[in-house]
Amino acid sequence: MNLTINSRTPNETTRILEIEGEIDVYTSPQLKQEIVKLAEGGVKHLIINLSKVEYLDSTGLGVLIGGLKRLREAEGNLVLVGPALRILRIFEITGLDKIFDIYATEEDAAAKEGVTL
Amino acid sequence: MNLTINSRTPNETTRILEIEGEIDVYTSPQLKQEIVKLAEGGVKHLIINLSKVEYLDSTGLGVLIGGLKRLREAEGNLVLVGPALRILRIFEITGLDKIFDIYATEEDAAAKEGVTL
Amino acid sequence: MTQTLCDTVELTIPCRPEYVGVARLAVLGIASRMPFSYDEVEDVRLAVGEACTHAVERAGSTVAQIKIVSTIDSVALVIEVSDDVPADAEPVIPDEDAQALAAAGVDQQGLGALLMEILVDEVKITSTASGTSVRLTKFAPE
Amino acid sequence: MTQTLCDTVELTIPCRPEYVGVARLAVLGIASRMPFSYDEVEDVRLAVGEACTHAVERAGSTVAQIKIVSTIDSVALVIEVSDDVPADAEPVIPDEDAQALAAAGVDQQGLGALLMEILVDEVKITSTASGTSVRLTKFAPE
Ligand SMILES: Nc1ncnc2c1ncn2[C@@H]1O[C@H](COP(=O)(O)OP(=O)(O)O)[C@@H](O)[C@H]1O
Ligand SMILES: Nc1ncnc2c1ncn2[C@@H]1O[C@H](COP(=O)(O)OP(=O)(O)O)[C@@H](O)[C@H]1O
Repeated sequence: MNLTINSRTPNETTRILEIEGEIDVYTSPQLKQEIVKLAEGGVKHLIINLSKVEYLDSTGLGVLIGGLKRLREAEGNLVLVGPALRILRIFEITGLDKIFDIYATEEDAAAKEGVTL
Repeated sequence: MNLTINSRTPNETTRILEIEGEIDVYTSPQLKQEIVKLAEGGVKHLIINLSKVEYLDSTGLGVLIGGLKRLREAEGNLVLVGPALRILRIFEITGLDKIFDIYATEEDAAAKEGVTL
Repeated sequence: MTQTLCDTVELTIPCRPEYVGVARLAVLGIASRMPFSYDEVEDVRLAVGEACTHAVERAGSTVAQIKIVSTIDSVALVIEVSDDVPADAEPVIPDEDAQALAAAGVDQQGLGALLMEILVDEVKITSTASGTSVRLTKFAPE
Repeated sequence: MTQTLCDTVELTIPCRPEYVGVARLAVLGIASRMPFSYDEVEDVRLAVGEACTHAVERAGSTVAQIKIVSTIDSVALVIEVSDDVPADAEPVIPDEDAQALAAAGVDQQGLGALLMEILVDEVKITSTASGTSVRLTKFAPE
């Protein structure tokens, strides 16, 4: 029942957030805070690595959608990387896989989004 | 809440049981049945690999002690291999580490018990 | 009608975010008593998590409890998630989030309800003045 | 005396072997709410498992329930494991096992009680005609 957020800075307007643990009603405010802080600090490209996320609920989806909207308005993007099948399925059954860009690896994401890692 | 018992036969009177999961009041009868069956079938040396055991309670300890007594009466032995620190600690605080022979690897156990793997 | 033997597990937790994980862990153990696949167990866990989350969001900072009654028999697992949050309480979801979600064509509550609908076989929501109850049913395979 | 805010979690399970794991999972979540180390959380889980096991062994095939009430505050986690198995019920441990254990100088019930004593800070066992209650206390670090 913990969330760990590991942040890397490949360049000034890009951040990679590697998230580990459970994104739920208890932990998602922490993720939201981080995303808002980065967006307000001028980050345009947010690559969120979900490969170590074991649980994701509707509040987590809400936070990701909120971040996506924010960054697209700033002409950037929030993309997702490497969700486990179980987590990917949650995006699929809610139709959110059509709203988010979801990539297999961080390298894929960077290449398609045109940012250098 | 499952127990899987994987049995190997290095020679006629020796068995290696690799146990995976939780040994508790629900699953320990299954382990007991297996040990009794082997002892009655003439097995003298039982090497029990605990490295994949995540949980062990007093009923599990009871089953292991019962098996130990049975095999020692038959001039054999029941030895334990590779318990995680957490599991080893349970033997230590109950003083049972002085009753059981506990080895790091199956090879150690075989060498010390004089059986060929 | 034939009678079926059933087991009951009852859990009561504070209606607060940090306790939803306790409910999910207990439900993991309960659903494992059914002949469900790993995915089906996960489905039940997520559905119960969503029901609890809905209660927690409606409770806000008021003191409330969630009661989770699970009934296990050979036919189905039925889990009833009840809270004592007055039915007219509105979910405490920050406005900007709700707006972002609406702009994306979804609402978060709707997402929770949608997930429950998809993850289990039956969802029945009952609201009275004294609280809301969500009954989730997942049938055993075959 | 100062007052401390506390949270309460209640869990009721059938007094049968296959449900002890549900209690252990819930306790894992509950103990994680305390500032305990990983090892301390495991200690509490094992102690509660032993208390439940003792109830299950005394219940044998009679229908009974175990009620686990956890009280969480800044000072300690107190978990009370109560059953409704008459206090004169003898644990159903096969004779040969008991003998083997005795021959090795231990008794299995004694092992369970010993583990509880070592794993938590306080153990209080109360038996009445209507059931047994084990209260386990683990203090927060410092
Ligand atoms: N996760 C949930 N758990 C329990 N009840 C919910 C949940 N989400 C929505 N509800 C309830 O279900 C009803 C319909 O909700 P919702 O699907 O969000 O409505 P709408 O589709 O009109 O937005 C409402 O009474 C709402 O409170
Ligand atoms: N795991 C346990 N959980 C709850 N009560 C126990 C447990 N083990 C023993 N008891 C109770 O504690 C008391 C002392 O038990 P025990 O330590 O086994 O006694 P002795 O040391 O005399 O064998 C008895 O009332 C017994 O029923």
